[in-house]
Amino acid sequence: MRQDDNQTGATPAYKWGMAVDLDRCTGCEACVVACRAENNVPTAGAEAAARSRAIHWIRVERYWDGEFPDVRVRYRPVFCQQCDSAPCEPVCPTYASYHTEEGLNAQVYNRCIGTRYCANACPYNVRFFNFDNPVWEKPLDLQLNPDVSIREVGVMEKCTFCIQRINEAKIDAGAMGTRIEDGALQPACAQSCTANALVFGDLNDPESAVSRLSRSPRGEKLLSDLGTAPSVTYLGRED
Amino acid sequence: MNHADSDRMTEDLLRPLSTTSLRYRVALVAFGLVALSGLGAWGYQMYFGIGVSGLNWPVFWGFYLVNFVFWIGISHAGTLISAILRLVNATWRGPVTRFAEAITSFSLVIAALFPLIHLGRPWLAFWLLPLPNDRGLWPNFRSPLVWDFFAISTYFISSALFIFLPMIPDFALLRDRSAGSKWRVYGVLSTGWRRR
Amino acid sequence: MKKKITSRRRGVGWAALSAVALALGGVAWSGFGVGQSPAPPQRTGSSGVFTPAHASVGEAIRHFFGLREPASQPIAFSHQVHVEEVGLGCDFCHDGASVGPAAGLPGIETCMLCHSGVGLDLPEVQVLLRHRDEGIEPGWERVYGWPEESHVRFNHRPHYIRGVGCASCHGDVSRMGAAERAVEHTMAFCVDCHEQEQASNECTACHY
Amino acid sequence: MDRRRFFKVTAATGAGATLAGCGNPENQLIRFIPDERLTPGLSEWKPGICPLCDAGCGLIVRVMPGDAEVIREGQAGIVRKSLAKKLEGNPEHPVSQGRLCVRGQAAIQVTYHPDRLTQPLRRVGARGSGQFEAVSWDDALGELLDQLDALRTDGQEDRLTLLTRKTGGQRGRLVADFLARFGGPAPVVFEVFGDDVLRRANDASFGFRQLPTLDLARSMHVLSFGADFLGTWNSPVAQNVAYGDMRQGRPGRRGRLVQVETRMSQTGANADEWVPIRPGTEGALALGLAHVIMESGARESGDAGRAGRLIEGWSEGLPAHTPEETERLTGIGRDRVRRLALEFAENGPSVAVVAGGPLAQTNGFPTALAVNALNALVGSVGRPGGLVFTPAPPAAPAAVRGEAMAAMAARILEGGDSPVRVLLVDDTNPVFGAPPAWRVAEALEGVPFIVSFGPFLDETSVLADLILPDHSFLESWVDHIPESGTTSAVASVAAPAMRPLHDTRSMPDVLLEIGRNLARPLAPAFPWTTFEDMLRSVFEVLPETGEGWDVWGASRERGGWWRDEALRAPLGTNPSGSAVGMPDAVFDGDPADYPFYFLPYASQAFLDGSLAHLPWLQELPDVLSTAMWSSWVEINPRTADRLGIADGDLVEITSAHGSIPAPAVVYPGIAPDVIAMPVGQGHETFTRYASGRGSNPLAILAPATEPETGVLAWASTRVRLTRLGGEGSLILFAGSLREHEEHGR
Repeated sequence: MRQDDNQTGATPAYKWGMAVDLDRCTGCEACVVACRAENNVPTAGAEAAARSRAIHWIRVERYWDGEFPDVRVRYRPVFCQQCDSAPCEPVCPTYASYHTEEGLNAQVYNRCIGTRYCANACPYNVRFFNFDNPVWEKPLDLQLNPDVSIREVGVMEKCTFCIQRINEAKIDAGAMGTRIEDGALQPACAQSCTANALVFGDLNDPESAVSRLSRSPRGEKLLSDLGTAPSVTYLGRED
Repeated sequence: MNHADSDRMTEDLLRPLSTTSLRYRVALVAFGLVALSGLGAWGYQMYFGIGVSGLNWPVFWGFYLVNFVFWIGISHAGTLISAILRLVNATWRGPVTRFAEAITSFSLVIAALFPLIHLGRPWLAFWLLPLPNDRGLWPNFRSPLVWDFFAISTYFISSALFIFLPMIPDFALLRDRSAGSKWRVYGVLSTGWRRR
Repeated sequence: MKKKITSRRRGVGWAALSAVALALGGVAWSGFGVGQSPAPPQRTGSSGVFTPAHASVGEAIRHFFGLREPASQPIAFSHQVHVEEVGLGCDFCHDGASVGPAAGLPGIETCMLCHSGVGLDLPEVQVLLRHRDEGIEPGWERVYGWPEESHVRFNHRPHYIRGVGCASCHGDVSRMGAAERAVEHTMAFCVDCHEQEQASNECTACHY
Repeated sequence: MDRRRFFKVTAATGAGATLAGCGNPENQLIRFIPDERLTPGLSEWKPGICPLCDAGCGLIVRVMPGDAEVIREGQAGIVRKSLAKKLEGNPEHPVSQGRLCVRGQAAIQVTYHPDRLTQPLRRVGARGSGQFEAVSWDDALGELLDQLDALRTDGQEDRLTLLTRKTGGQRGRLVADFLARFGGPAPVVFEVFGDDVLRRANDASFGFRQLPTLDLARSMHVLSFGADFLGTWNSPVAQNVAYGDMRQGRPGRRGRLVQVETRMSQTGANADEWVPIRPGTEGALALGLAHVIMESGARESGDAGRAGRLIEGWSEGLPAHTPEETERLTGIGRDRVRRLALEFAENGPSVAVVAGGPLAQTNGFPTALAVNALNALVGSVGRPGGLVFTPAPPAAPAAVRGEAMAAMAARILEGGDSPVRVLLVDDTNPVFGAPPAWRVAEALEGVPFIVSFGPFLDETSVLADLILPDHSFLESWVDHIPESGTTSAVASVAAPAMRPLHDTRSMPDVLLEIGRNLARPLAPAFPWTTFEDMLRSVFEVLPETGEGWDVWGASRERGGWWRDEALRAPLGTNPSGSAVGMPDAVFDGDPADYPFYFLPYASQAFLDGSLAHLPWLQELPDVLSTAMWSSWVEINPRTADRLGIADGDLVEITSAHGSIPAPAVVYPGIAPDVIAMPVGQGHETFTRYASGRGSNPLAILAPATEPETGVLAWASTRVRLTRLGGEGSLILFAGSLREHEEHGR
């Protein structure tokens, strides 16, 4: 009946991971706004965006290749890779950035004193700092998701794999005394992904969709030579 | 050189400590204002958020930490000078080392300010200290920032000793020539030093 | 002669320095003035903004040191009467606790389930009735809860499922009049209990 | 000091902070008793329909109790009510299949927009001054009724006109019926990126007057002529879902995408082969491919049936369209033409699709017919993996469309007594979208009485005398009948997900109320008092679909009624029209003065500009340029070098009909003689987020129209480019991004 037995045992019940099929991704960017809507990511506004203070927990990077007329583009959604040996974690003096037993790089907002060391250490540029106090022009604030806290000025934030959804699912599973079944739990980006390029799940379950995809020969880790051991696997395009 | 001469010399040396000129007061006020405006600016930054510092994504560190390193460098210079003079055993080093060690300690104090100013939420800086607390939370000793904290404090203590020890006889001299509250203060600082 | 010149030059130097200082100070202070810039232009159907920032320096300081006035309720409601004498269970009024994150403070509709008929002569109840006719909630003040900046996402449901009694976190409310903060919900309090019950002590169990 | 720091003290947290109180100002406001029974913190999912484009994706709306600031009897306070928090695709819905596009995700901001109109407004200042006064609904409706009654008494019912964007579903039917029963003409439909050319062509070729559904999931080879079907065109969500499966849904078998276009679109960026082509020659290429296929003997000319017989010289195998001739016209090498043709014929099932730029030419209609014939030739119509047509559910109203916007404007401008006395405007913005030569704003000036149902002040509704703001799609009964995107027959319906936030009213209900209260009631009178009644009456009689006898109840539960149907084969073999040739596209502007083809395109964030008011979409980095909060013009690197233009430089784009400034984006995926610009920015009046931001490319378009349908040929303008010097306001997300070599591989 305990929804969190898994976290006390020797081997955690879950190890969250994501697989991104670049052969499916069409650059539609549904994930970008879906994340914004789910996680109360503030809108920077034009001036702050011009000072490159816009916050996007997930972005779609595009890479031009070749010259007209033989020009190619490759899309790559980039978000926190939830590394197993994460550069952001050891540098944080207060453990605001730390590793959970389920393989997440947690960012504990209330513990963050704003040294911004983690963001400098992150090779993926997926950590964002609240340089200004976020504002929502009323009544836009009525849309804010009460399951996610609102980050104030001076704290770091980043993709959490929608931890609020994970915790909710664990509570439900705990009530049933069961495991979270594969596919029942999705972060906002994966749920919205129109071409089904983002697949989320439990890497400890060898039969989960994400585990199967992560074993694909097309699979590769982002900046793998840095040895950060990300929980996100990118499946390359097939052409 | 007879006793009277050396007395006059001492008088001359100690005069700045006994009398304060107008020029001194002006300087005090001027620099005081500089310091105040700095504090005001820091308060302003805390009030409106670190954003006013003009730092941006994706390079999050800037002027403050550069400044920190700069002042650390200055203090190292002080240590270097006094150390070298001691090593080569320069007989004339006395006044120079005093200056150098003063530079070391005071620029270190200034340097230590900047990591605080750099923080997004400086009022929580005390979380860098290993304070026992009922939540069982400690600083992350793997973090270079925590090393910084210990390194700086160690360096400060040692260099403070460096400048303090040689000053003890001078404090004694002052004690002997002063009275009242000054006498008490110099008395403590001279740690009961007696001239033979 | 020489002396004079140098001394004058020094004097000039001091003057310049103090000027610079004043200028700097001026800049720093003027900044606060800029802070009071006007609100975004009022358009049809829009008013002001929502922000997690503190309303005032005072509030920031109070939150920092955890200073908090005891809750004062609009009417002299007695838990003791309703629980001990009438025998209502906690989740008769706080019906959210068993199913969701928030237990909830009862709306006037809940009061009216009984008080449309019972205790009509009591002054407190008459206040309630007046409120109902005006279409206004009594406006209970929260006794517990955390400020946004604590980033605590507490959920009653898993504690309810695990059979954690209300009293273990809220004290014996059945003996109180208006609810008092019998238990200080410090992080230590939560962590200790999670420790004993072998529940998760991940930061992300509560902070996200 | 920018507005984001208007709020002073930065939040603090500390050792004891967990004990601190919740200092939110709401505590000071009084609380009203809620109208609904709510449990705090509990969320439920309700069905909905996305209103932002005609795809009509089925939604599920997450609804949770929250505290809203309201004003009751002039008293400010807060009330707890259930609020929509998040939109997702409805997993059961045949079109969205549980997914949602970037615009759909942002649709929720329509409801909570700070500049939404909160009550009826009456104009007090001069037209366009934007000065309005608040009026009660009774007064407002009374005013409108007076005007309509006046029309009646003068026997001038035909001088009531309604201007709208969407005509589908029961809502469209109600609008059309209202006008018909009142005695007015059919509604005037204005859409910038309308697809009437393709509809007309599909009708001629296959007998279906609707947009096609691409069965990508079962297709092996897709040949797209300028169709941005993964971005903005037709039914993007359904097409993306199918595309994903085309690539990776069939182990070992991966479909190919070949994109033929003048400027690399979001879709083109995904293509395995990207084929740049001279603007306006896509039809010639299609016929060239058909020629090769027939010549190779892979297919007989007869295989194309009716679609082929509409093309001049088809039965003779298109002798005029040799690969050499095709190369001369399109600029695509003859060998490549041959290869593309044979790949298309042999890697079946294959499908060709045409949309966007190619159909926005003066030869758009023949181009569409040519591609249709190409599809028919390889037998991809009505077959798995090909081009299929969504069946209509029972009780699907026929779309009623009146005269073209341009024609109406012209009639009004003829002078004298305006032929339109009362104009109702519903969810369309021609003042922003129409080319200047149509002089729409001027025409509207001539209309004595304009009523807008728009929930926002935009360039058109600001000219209105009376504004009756509509509910948002989350606050009202909504319905939709998808024209494409699925092989099932679908009729979507959804109840309000939340109570209205403001003092607004659902436009269909308003029409019904007016119909009741006219001095001389409508004949015949509507049998329903509310739109809900109308929807019930329609859905009750739909055939059961195994969801039990209560079809209405089941439909409300699931978010609609749907039923799988067999694929529909193309109809008839006798051409409805005479065979047409392939004329050259005519461009406005002398190549000497205006050396560049100008291609405005539907922006990923704003479509035709109707979404520029949503902050989330303003801050969305365009996927190819990474621009936010900006408008920009895309220029080939070589051209940019020649003109000495760098990223962000301010340039001026000048056509024979006007000029606009815009910052430049050096764009590798565009031909040297083409410049492209996204539509959407450049609003004068459209909420605090869009007003006065960027430039509107539509404002320099020539009034050229596609002759067959009379719709705007928005890709047929030539322009000239001049460097203004200085920086434009171009905000790039990638501008400050340290991109790693490893990323690009």
